[in-house]
Amino acid sequence: MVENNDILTVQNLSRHFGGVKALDNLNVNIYKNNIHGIIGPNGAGKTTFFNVVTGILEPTRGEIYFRNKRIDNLNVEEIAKMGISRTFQKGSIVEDMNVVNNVKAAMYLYNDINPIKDFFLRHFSISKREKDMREKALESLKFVGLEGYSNRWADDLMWVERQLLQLARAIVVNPNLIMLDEPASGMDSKETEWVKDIIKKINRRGITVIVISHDVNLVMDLCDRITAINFGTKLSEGKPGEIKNDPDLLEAYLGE
Amino acid sequence: MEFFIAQVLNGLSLGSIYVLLVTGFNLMLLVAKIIQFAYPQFVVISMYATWAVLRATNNVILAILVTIVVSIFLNLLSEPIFRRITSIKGTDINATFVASIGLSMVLVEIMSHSLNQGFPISFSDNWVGGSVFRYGIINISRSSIFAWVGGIIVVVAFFYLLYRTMVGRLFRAIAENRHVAKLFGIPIFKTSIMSYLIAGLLGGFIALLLSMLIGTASPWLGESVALKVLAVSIVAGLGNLKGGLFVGLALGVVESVAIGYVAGSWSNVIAFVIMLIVILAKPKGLFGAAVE
Amino acid sequence: AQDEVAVDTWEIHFLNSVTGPIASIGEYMSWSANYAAAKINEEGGIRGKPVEIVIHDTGVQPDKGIEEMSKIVDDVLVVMGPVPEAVIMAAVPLAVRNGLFCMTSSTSYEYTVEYFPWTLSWYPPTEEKLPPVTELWAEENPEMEKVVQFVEKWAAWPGMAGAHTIGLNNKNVKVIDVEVPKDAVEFSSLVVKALAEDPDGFVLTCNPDKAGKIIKELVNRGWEEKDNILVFSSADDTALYTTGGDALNGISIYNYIDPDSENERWLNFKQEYKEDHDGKNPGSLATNYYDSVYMIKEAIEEGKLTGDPAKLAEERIKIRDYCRNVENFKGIQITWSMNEGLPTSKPIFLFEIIDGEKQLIGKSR
Amino acid sequence: MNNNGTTFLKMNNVNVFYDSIQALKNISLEVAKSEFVVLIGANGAGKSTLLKSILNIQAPKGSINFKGKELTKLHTDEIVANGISIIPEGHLIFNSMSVLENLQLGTYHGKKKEQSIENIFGYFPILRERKEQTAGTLSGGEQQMLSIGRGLLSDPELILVDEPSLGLAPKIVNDIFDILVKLNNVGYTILLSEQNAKKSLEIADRAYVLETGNIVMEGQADDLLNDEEIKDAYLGGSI
Amino acid sequence: MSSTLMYFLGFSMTYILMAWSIYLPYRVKHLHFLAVATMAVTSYMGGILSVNFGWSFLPTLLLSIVIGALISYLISHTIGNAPTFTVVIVGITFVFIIKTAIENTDYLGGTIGLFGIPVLDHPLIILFAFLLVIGYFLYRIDHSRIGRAASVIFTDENLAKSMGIKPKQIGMLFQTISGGIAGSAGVFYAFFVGSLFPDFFTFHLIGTLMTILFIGGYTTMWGVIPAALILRGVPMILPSSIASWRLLIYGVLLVAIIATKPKGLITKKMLWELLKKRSGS
Ligand SMILES: Nc1ncnc2c1ncn2[C@@H]1O[C@H](COP(=O)(O)OP(=O)(O)OP(=O)(O)O)[C@@H](O)[C@H]1O
Ligand SMILES: Nc1ncnc2c1ncn2[C@@H]1O[C@H](COP(=O)(O)OP(=O)(O)OP(=O)(O)O)[C@@H](O)[C@H]1O
Ligand SMILES: [Mg+2]
Ligand SMILES: [Mg+2]
Repeated sequence: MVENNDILTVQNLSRHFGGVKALDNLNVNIYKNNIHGIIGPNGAGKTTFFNVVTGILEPTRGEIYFRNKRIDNLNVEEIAKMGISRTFQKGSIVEDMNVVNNVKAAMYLYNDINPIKDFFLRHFSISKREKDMREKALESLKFVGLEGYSNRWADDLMWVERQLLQLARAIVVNPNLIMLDEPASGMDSKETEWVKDIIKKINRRGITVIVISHDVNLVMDLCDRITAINFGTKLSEGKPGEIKNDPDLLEAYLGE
Repeated sequence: MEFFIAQVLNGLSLGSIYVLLVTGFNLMLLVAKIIQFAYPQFVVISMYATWAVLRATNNVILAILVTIVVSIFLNLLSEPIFRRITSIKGTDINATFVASIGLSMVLVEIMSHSLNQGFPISFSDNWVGGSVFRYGIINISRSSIFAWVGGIIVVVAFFYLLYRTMVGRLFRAIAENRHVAKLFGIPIFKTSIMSYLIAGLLGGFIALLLSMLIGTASPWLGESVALKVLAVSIVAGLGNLKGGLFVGLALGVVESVAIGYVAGSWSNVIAFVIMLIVILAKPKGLFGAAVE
Repeated sequence: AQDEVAVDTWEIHFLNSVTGPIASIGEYMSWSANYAAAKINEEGGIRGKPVEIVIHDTGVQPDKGIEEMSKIVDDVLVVMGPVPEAVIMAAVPLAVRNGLFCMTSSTSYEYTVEYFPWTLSWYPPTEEKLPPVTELWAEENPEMEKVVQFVEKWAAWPGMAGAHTIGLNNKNVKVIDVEVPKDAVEFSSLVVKALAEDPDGFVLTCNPDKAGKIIKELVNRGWEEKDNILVFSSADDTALYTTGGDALNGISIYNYIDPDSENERWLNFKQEYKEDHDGKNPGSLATNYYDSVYMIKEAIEEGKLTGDPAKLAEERIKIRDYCRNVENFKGIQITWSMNEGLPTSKPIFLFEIIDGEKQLIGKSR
Repeated sequence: MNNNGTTFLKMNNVNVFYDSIQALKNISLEVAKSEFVVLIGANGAGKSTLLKSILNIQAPKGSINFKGKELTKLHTDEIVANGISIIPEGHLIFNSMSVLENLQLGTYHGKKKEQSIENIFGYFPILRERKEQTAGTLSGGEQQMLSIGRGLLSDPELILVDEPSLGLAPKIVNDIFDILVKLNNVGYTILLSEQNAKKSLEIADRAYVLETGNIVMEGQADDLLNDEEIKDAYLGGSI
Repeated sequence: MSSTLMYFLGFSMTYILMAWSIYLPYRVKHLHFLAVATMAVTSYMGGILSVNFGWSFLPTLLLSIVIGALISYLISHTIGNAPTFTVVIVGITFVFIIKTAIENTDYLGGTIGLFGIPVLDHPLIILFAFLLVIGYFLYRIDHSRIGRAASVIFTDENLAKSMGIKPKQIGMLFQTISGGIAGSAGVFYAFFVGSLFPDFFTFHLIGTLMTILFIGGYTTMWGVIPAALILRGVPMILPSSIASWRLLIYGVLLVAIIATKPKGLITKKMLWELLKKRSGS
């Protein structure tokens, strides 16, 4: 049992796919209320790291603690329930729904009660609770700058809008930890700035953020600490200033 | 013991019917990503063609040619329908399933109204061929041997075609994602036509083998096996050619042996319960699905 | 005047199964009805007006039967059909509730008795009529001690199989049933199962094309005593002859049609039927709807019915009462009478198939 | 402009619609043989649409001429066979096929076949290691490499490249830009669409700037790099 | 009311009910043909209870809902989150089992069928009222967090899980409700038609229900309503002279609709746009 100030502690984490060691004895500590960057070349294992932490993939070996509770043996839903929310690299949204319902869908655990009870009880509190959820959803859409979009059908959204929608969905549940997989990919510099601001705002709410990005500027500007990984293991870790000068990293990642 | 062996051999004959049909069915999944529930009907209509030519001319070569041409023609006729369905964004593979149910209905109606006044057809004994080996109640017919050999050849040949040749890759590429295939510069229309053409060729071949193996055909023949063909494909793993071979034969054997020991109508139940257990243990099919 | 005909044509509606697994039987039943109508029209129609058969297809689906019945139940004078049993069970109650008489003739007594007097039966009860035939067959082949009966569990067939067994048991012949699955396409395992019982003969109570294939398989596996194979009546269909082919030579089959009837109507009927059906003989149920149409004609003429919608209920009853107690009705083959919906005397004939033609070997009552 | 007289690619008054939305408005653009041209513009400006219209994936109205042939009348596969290939946005590959099979499909229109697959492995060694892996399970970046590799295999004369840097680590981005320059040097003509304006202007010969479906500026890359307006709008804070 | 109209409406409503029991689990990609087997069970149960034990309609209905739901609930433990085609095989297996069991049970009428079930006096009113109740129930599900969760599962199961949604739980819930609806549909069928036949509850019915679902549109519960009306209505207006070509016409219609609108006649987006326009203007 680990007792410390980390929100997330990862010890000796490995995940293999056949011969491919996507994660190999990875050790990472994420501090509370930090914005933590994960960088690394393509195929380094960053997305796999997210998948294992959130329970989508089972680790081959290793331990994961979230707020000092062991979670590597829990399944995805239980982990989500503990207050970890995330976005996906491939822009997963529900296309057959409008935007605001996409956000409401993410509030599945909001005011969690047994679904059957929920169904019957809802008859007496329909309007209030639904209104409540809608308000929250609209608020978080506004938060990411999609206020005009609530009534659009989701399959009409462009890539950037999808990315923002994912963000809105991730924050609406008031998580303790948000994991963002390339939140600014495919965005131009203005939009990237916008995403940066959103992430900072999220962090100011007291939510810890882990962000994967290839945009070095974004990571350096934004993050309190950064972990660079390569071949599934940690290459270096530290404050942006420190990591900037790490020769290994420069070689592997920036090619300089 | 003799009884058991006889039933196993019978089962292998029955199983080769399933193998042949499931190979055609899987081919459609692999080359076009459709659930082609009407494929057995195409085969049956082609059998009618064989019969008609044999009856009119007694010319074997001509019968074979016409059968294959009819089968190709039918498959090509269905191509625009399925191409249309699959090219619309966000459609479900189940939509092709439903469309092919509709197609199957149309074909059965045409057969039952227009071909031989709805009566079954029957192939002459010298086409069907007698037995090559008999010992007590054990019997192996010439047509079973044709079907076993044909079944294996078909599976191997199509496996090779699909996984080892450029044409096969093109087929699978289009089946997986038309949009990307277009970006790759793959001639969608030409390739799609070609894949249905090959499926038609296979269908003709199957029709010839079945005409020998079953010796008769009726408008209902396709319907009575279509569900099992679907089940075999699912249990083997959708689109898995090798799996189809083994599970098809296994189903035939299970049914035959089951018929040997329980009342006929329960043999279906036994076969399906076994398949049910298998699929629950291995939800992606015994041999793994080749199509998502 | 009061009983002037109020219609331009007499439409006789026929709920038939012209698609689906028994479509080929449905076809010749439709053919017979249309043939009868054509004859009647040649002879001047019914009360001077032509008659027209309107076919409704129900397949073998009960719900389709109800739906088709619901379309006509408010308006028509009488209805022929429905067929087969499942559709009868589903659709006849609707007709009964609305006071409409159904001539559901393809089937046996068991399915119509429930609805007497709103329907009639063309044959006496199965358990009365079939055992004597199998007894006759057993007498013809006295060496048989044990037979295997292939039974397909569909509609009336299990009941008929039971009746066959009663007859054979009466003659001390043991019967072992082998069930034929409805969706079977290949019969070697069934035949092996049957042969493993080491029987002296076979009874086939199943779909005609399956019966043909089973016989072929038996012959392929070396069965030689052909007259020890008996095929039941409903299988006397083109399908049997198609799939059985030469293998049928020598087997026994029973049927309700008198091959030796010298009735001119029958001879014409048979000839025209053959012309339209590639030279095949009419099947065992072919005559019923010919007779139905004529019986309706007689009922209309005797009762001076008008077809006037205003008198519908009353005229429906008149048809019903005429048909169910008709006396000395001149059928296409024989003349017979009905008593409360049941025929009083109708024989069954036992044949041997020789060169694809039936040769009479006996007759039972 | 290193225009050697013959037109290579010439778009004249091209309009493209998505149903009722007009995504490109009266686009006229020229690319000479062996030229490296870049399209820059914000998200949704129409860069991808422009590239797609050349391949007739999104049907264009107007005229697009390639080496004397009118492309608007040809099907996509014929256009590819004529020597244009696209490396699409968002690593579009066949997810259920292996890496090798994806590459083999790329050689469909090409002539050199296996030999050039070896070349691709030379550019992207990781792909060799992942040769038998199902392409859908590659990491995002690996998929993009695969996509580029595959695009080169059809032996194109003109390569349309749509945002190759999307989702790639800086090192790989550099590598890819190097590869593009190399390809250009050996004679391939390149039309690149890119968000990363600075980097692409640095390596390109010429550039077009797109804004809401219009070409608002064109010129030598160096000139644009120093243009104040461009600096403001596209080179922004980013290095 | 003419008999034609009455039976048209009655059948349409019964089929809508049946199609809904297939629709709901399809919200999470389950083609739950077990519902068809369930209908067979409860319709026969209803028939036996009323013919042999004199039960009246209402208690039979209630019991059937419970039994139907129970069957599906028990089996949903194994297939609550199974892939589409696994669920298909399970359904088909049970269809075969139930059909074979009925055919071999003389008490249930065997292959001949069970008949003489007292039909309802006012079937349309009762059916309509029941449809309203079920319709409201489904509408509530669709517009609740469970409905939204289902849409997420349909799109991407991993996405759903990472939102805390338990696909298996939702799958089980939907399958159970589907079983309940199927249970009621069986009883309605029995008490509307008055006779039962084992062959009815087989692939033919599966095909019909799939057709209704896909022609109508599987993304919304409303699709099955026009689809059932069309499929029952077209043969009604066809003249008898082409009656024997009915199935052909039906098949052509099916192919034509799927080929032009593979998501069905009515989609969620379409309804939503319609509503938006109305409320917008
Ligand atoms: N399901 C899988 N099967 C086999 N290999 C896998 C699977 N998923 C990931 N991999 C491999 O694991 C490695 C790590 O992949 P991952 O997606 O985590 O990389 P990443 O760091 O997110 O890269 P990128 O920045 O390109 O997205 C890759 O080499 C990938 O090919
Ligand atoms: N499939 C589509 N349906 C409708 N409109 C579309 C579609 N694709 C693009 N558009 C519209 O066309 C315009 C141009 O889009 P395009 O994808 O060409 O932009 P882009 O410059 O490539 O942007 P990005 O940097 O995001 O790739 C956009 O405004 C978009 O709204
Ligand atoms: Mg990644
Ligand atoms: Mg773009």
